[in-house]
Amino acid sequence: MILLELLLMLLVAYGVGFLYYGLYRNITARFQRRFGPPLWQSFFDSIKFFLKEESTSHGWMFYLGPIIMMSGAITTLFFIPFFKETTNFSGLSSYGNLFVVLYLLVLGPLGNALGVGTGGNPFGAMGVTRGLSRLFALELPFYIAVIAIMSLSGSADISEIAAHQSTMYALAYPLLFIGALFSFIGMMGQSPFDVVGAPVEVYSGPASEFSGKFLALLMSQSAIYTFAKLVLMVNLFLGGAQGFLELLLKTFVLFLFVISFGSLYGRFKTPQSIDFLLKVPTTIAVIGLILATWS
Amino acid sequence: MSSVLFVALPLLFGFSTPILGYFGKNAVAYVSTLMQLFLLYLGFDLLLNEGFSIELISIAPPLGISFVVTKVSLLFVLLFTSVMTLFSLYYLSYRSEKPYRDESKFFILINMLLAASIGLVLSSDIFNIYVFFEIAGISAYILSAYEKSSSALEAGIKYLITGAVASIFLIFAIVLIYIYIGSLNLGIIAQHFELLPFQIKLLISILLLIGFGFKVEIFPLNFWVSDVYQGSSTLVNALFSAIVVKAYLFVFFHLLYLFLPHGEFSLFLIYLGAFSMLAAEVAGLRQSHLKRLFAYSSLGQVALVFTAFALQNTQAIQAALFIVLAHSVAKMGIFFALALIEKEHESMESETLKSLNSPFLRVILLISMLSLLGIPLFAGFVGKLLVLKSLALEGMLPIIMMIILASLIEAVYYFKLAGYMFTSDKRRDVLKVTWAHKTILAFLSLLLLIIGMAPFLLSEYLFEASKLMLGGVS
Amino acid sequence: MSIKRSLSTLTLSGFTLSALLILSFINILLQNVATNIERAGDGLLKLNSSEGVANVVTTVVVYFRGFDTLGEIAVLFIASLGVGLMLERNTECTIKVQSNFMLQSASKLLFPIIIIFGLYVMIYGHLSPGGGFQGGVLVASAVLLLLISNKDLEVPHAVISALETLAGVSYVLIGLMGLLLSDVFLFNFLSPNIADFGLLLSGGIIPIVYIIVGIKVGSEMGFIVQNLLKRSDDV
Amino acid sequence: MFEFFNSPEVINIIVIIGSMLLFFVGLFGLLTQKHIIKIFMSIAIMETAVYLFFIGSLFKLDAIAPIMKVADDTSKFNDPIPHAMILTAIVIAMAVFALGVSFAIEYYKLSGKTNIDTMNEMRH
Amino acid sequence: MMINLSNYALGHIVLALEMSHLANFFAVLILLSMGTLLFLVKNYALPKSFYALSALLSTSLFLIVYAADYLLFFIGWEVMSITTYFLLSFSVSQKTLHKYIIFAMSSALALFIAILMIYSTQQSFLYSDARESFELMGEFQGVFFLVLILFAIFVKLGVIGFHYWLVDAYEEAHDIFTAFLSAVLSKMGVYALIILVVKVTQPMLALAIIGVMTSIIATFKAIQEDSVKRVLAYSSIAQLGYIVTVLGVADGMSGALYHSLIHTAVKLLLFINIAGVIYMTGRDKFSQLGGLIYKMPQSFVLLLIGIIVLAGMPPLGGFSSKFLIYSALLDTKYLLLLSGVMFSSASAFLYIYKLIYGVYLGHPSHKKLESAKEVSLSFLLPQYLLAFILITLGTFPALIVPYINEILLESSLTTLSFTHAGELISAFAQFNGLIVMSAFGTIFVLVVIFFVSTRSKAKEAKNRFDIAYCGEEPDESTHLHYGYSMGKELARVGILRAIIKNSSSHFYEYLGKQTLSFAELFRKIYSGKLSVNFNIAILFLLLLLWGSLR
Repeated sequence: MILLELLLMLLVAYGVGFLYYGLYRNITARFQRRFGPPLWQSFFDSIKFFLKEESTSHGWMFYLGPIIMMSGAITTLFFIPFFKETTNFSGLSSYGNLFVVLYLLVLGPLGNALGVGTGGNPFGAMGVTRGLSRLFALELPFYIAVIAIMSLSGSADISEIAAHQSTMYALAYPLLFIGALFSFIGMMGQSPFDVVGAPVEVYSGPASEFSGKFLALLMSQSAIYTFAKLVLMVNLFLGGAQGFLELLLKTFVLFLFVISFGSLYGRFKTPQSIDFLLKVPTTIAVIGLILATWS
Repeated sequence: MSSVLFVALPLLFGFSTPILGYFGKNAVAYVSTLMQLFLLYLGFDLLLNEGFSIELISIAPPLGISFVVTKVSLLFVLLFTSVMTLFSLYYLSYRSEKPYRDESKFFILINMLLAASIGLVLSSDIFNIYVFFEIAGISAYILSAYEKSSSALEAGIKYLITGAVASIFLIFAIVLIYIYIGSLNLGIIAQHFELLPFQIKLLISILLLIGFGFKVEIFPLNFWVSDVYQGSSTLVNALFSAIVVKAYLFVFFHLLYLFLPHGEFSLFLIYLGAFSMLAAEVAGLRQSHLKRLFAYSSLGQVALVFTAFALQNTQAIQAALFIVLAHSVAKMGIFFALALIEKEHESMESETLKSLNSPFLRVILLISMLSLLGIPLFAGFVGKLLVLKSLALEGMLPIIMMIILASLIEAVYYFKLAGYMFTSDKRRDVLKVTWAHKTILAFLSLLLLIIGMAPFLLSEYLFEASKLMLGGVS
Repeated sequence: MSIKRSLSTLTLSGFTLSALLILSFINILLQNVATNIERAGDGLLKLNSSEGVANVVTTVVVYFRGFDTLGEIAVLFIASLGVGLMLERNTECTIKVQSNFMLQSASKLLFPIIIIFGLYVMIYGHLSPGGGFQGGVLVASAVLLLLISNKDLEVPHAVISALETLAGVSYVLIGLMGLLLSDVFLFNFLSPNIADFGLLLSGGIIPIVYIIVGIKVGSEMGFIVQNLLKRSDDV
Repeated sequence: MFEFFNSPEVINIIVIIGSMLLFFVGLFGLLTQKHIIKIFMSIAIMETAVYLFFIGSLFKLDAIAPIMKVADDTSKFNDPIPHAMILTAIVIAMAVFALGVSFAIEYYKLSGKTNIDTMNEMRH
Repeated sequence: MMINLSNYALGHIVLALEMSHLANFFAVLILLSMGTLLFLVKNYALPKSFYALSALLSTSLFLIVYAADYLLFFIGWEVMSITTYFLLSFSVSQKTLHKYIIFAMSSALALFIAILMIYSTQQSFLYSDARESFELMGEFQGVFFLVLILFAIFVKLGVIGFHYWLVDAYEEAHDIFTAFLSAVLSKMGVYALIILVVKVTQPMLALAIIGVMTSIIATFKAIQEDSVKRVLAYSSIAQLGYIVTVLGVADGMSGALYHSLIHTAVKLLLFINIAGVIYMTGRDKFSQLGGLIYKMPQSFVLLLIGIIVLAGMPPLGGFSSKFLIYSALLDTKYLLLLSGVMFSSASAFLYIYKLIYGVYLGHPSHKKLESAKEVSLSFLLPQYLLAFILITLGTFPALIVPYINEILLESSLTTLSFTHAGELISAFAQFNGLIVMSAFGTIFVLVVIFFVSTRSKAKEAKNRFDIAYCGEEPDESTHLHYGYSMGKELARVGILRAIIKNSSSHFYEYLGKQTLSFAELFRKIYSGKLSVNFNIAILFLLLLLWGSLR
């Protein structure tokens, strides 16, 4: 039974993730006054890549990079419950907690970084460096906000946090939410914090040595991670969801906000983004934390 | 057996050296050593048989002079005799390679030094103490200038001038004592000292402090010490720090406990001691000449003993006695080893240690230095611990901190030396150490370890000794 | 070597310090005048008639406080040893003594007189003012006179050495004899007879020891004087 | 005319002030002089001052030198101990002085220096 | 079990040994380190004295651990410091050695003062009287006592500001001894902190703040380093910072103990691994290493396990201890501190990745590295053992909870609840290590199966130059060892520059210089002129006279 549920969760995440990706491409295209690709283009791309052969390999660790990333994405997904106040579609979340999820979110990228490193492409190393340099600054406001709400809810369990929100935390503690949102934009790989991927300048960034199935895996995990992160965010700040409709609505609103934000702003250089993240969102989050827990 | 022999025999030896000289070159050396061994036997004999006796000289005290043998004075007598015996044994092997010129005079001098130090400890007559003060002083001046180089002579002159000035203050104090109390016997003086007019009491105390202060190397009267150590020959330095200072220290505090049993000056002296230690160690920080460096370390250690004695309670005195023993043994080890190094390398700069190629000497130096530092497992630790413990019981935190700070500075320069010895790889040829030297040095180091690990072997005796010393039997 | 004779800081501070110190000494001493109390000396005076000789100072020096004297002899001995050690191979001389005829004649005349006077002071030290020290120094001064008047003269080292050895050893031996005979170091084992008080042969070991002291002092002083005066051979 | 000198108080004051003035001379010399021999002389002067002070302080106007016959009354004699002590002390001081002079001579020969402040063979 | 040594008392000193659970816990850490490091010994030609000193060091460590009174503890502490000095002297430069000993002696002597302060209130050195003695102290004395103790411990731990000696010593020490330094000697600081501070006083917020600052600053310092051992040294400091933090809050002991165990194991693993690399290649800088993955695959995997633990990622043991630390902080509502800890933890990824990337991944920096081979079993075996421990603790995180509970009970602290070995339950939350491990493991295997089954013939790269490189064709002469100094650009960020560029070394150098010039002054006084000296003496006499007459 649980296995079935997990499979369903995976399928939902996979589908919705690619749907959102398609939407993202379309919406950005509209922002830029052009027409984007068909909605499911990315999905078909990934299927196509799965069927292609990979051009070059650099040994077993090179294989393992994307595989670990994929596994990380799926594991993360399983530890995030979709709905509050029900055990349906809660996956394995009762065996873990928010800390586990926070770390699992990083596990995938780390595995990827290993694969990239093995590939020996200097541009890959460049991308990884950017990603890791930015990582801690990116996470900090998010961590502060998450810690605050954990403390407010008196639990580290995600579904309990979701259930604990009589008014959603985003409204009750807007500063925390704003702080976390900056991080979230970065975590979603959106401008202005998207220097890691930097698709134009650095030749697909970390992924430059991956092709064929590797690229397919990367795309799939990206879709799953996107959805997982959105669900997590909804659970933590937007009061969770009670049905698929509410979940899709809330995640889509969040997603829409993130991509519109991303389309509006230019990209920061790595030191700039670190500087910005450590100054503005962190300060906001710290103030939010102090206000929220001052009693 | 009589304790007067401790003084009479060395004097007899000294006076009769010309006769001994007829029996060949080595006769003086061997007779001297034999005599010291006999004195050692005598000391143990006294220790085992009575442990307490009053020896009359000419007529009975309080009118005449007498020697008082107690456990504590016997402790010092034994210490001096053993140090001197070891010194002679060491020198017997050393002299075959680099003897002092005019050796028989050297033997006279060290024996006179021994007699005077013992006399200082045993005598119960203050003018007699002055006489021994002078004998010890004058032998030390000559020993210090013995090598007749210009630096040795400079050391000798500085030593002599300071010694002479010290003796003026001492004789002034004695004169005042006789004028105002009318006796020279320590016991009688002690009885009447309380009753003196305040100003006179103060004047006498301060004159005694200044007079002995030069000799017990207390700040700010100790500026001559470093020059003397550096100028004198290395072996002789062992005697200076193991015997001479210790004798003066004992006498000074013996007098202090007798005259001022209620510790009127105690606090001041404690601060003085602690500050002396700090000043000495700070001055030692920038030294590169080994003998001078260890002179400062001697100053520091002596000041620590001074502080402990100044606390004027049995625990602290016991601690002081521990340090006295540990310091004497350690300094002997250090100067004996340095003498060998100096003979080989002909330099006493601390960089010399970098090229020292003798694991044995390195270990000996190391053990001695660690003991001086008060590292656990070595004898120095017991003393330092007990001192600090007594200070802690008195609640004297600032003093503890001064002493600890001084120890830290001491550690810095000792470990600089250790670093020189143990990290460099530019070595000379192996420095050969004869088995006799090895035995003596190993014995000294072993002694440090034994006292350090099993202080309870000595603690009881030392505790009784300190009780006697504080009680002021005379 | 020229020492600047200006009013330096050191002079000022030295003057101030010593003046202040002396003033405070004087202040204290004047405020606390010593009273007439019973002192150890009075006890010794009482004891003297049964154990001592006519000259009480001699009794004190040689007998009551004989141990101090032994120590003092030792100091003298060590000092002369030290002077000898320092100056023994003294070949270049800094003081050139040119003795003239007057000095030479006078010294020949005076030498026996001084010697005899010295010996007298030494031998009668226990009856009249004087004693071993004074006599010894007188003898040494006679030697000094001889030495400065005649540059070629040198008192043989062996003689001095023999004398001082003899004196020193016998002093300690007398002390040890007392220890042996009556368990007291330097005991007057030739128990003085009160009837002899004031005679030349009285006081047991006291005159003997004082003569020994005299010999010792004389020879040590002579040795020191000779060493300090020793001239180079080529003058 | 000078009868007032015969009172012990006056004598005492004279002894104290006089000997201390002598002490002052010696001390001043010790603190300010540089020549080795002058230093020795200063020390000798200080010692002499102390001896004078001692003898003078215990000097009794009406007493005589302690040379006695068998049954003399002991109270009429001066205290013999100061004499004996000073006798010993003088000889000791003389010995030290002689030794010091010999050191100084030898040092002068080796280094040509007589100024104690320039004695700095060992500045480390 | 308590062994009283008061028979051998000297004066009123009572000495005692005690086998408490806490002591046993740290003894196990010592034994673990010694046991694993012994495997390595035969690879190096070590002088005999090295073994003798190591034996002495171990003895002193056990003395520290099993002492039940401050005096024996102090003896152990000082013997440890001195023995360490001589063990360092085999390979360390004189400057570093001197730095070490100054700090070590300052630490030991500060401890000595503190011990004497404790003694002076109740005349007892025993631990059992310590709390009471501390309460009897005056306020000023109490604060002073704590400052001294903390100084002593911080020096040993290398808390930022007191780490001046540590990094150089770690870098230059013999590879085996570096491992021992990091794995055990720093734990003695933790033990001292527990025994001397935590058990004596109330939880101290200041301690927690210092811990957080330490971990953050040390992490950024580590990121800037090029030498592998220096990175690990700073990493040690940062990890100990977590322990200090958690010991500063109530109920933090469990996390501290757990993390001590994990840190000991992981640092042993990492240092042994790096020792193997250095042994094989003779190089210890990221800029000189790289591309060793297929030359030393087993080492690579072991290091991978090590860094995952170091990063504190699930499903390995590192997460279990981090989880306890986070929970303790969350439970006591030190939220900003927790943010700091997590921030430092996240920043650590940068150097953690560099550890594996700079050594094993990318391209070799030099031709010589191409001939490197896998290290011998003596290096691998202990690593496998440690990796096994770490994986086990990740899968069954509550395996050691019963033992930790014993220790907590002994100190009368609240214990952790325990259901089964797979589930670690803290005061705030719980997680099931078994499930996390099996979920990740299963998914991983499934993805691999899926990937392998759909895999068509993949073309293996001809050689390592077969990469996309801006249209150029790289060859031997092309510099491809990229990114080994990643994180350097952080210095451009204004806020971080303050952390990275400032150093306590300036302060200590200034202090040293000032001390030396002060010493110079005294040296001059002591070789002053005789007449000046007499002036001083007479002045002293005068002051004394007037001072007492007044």
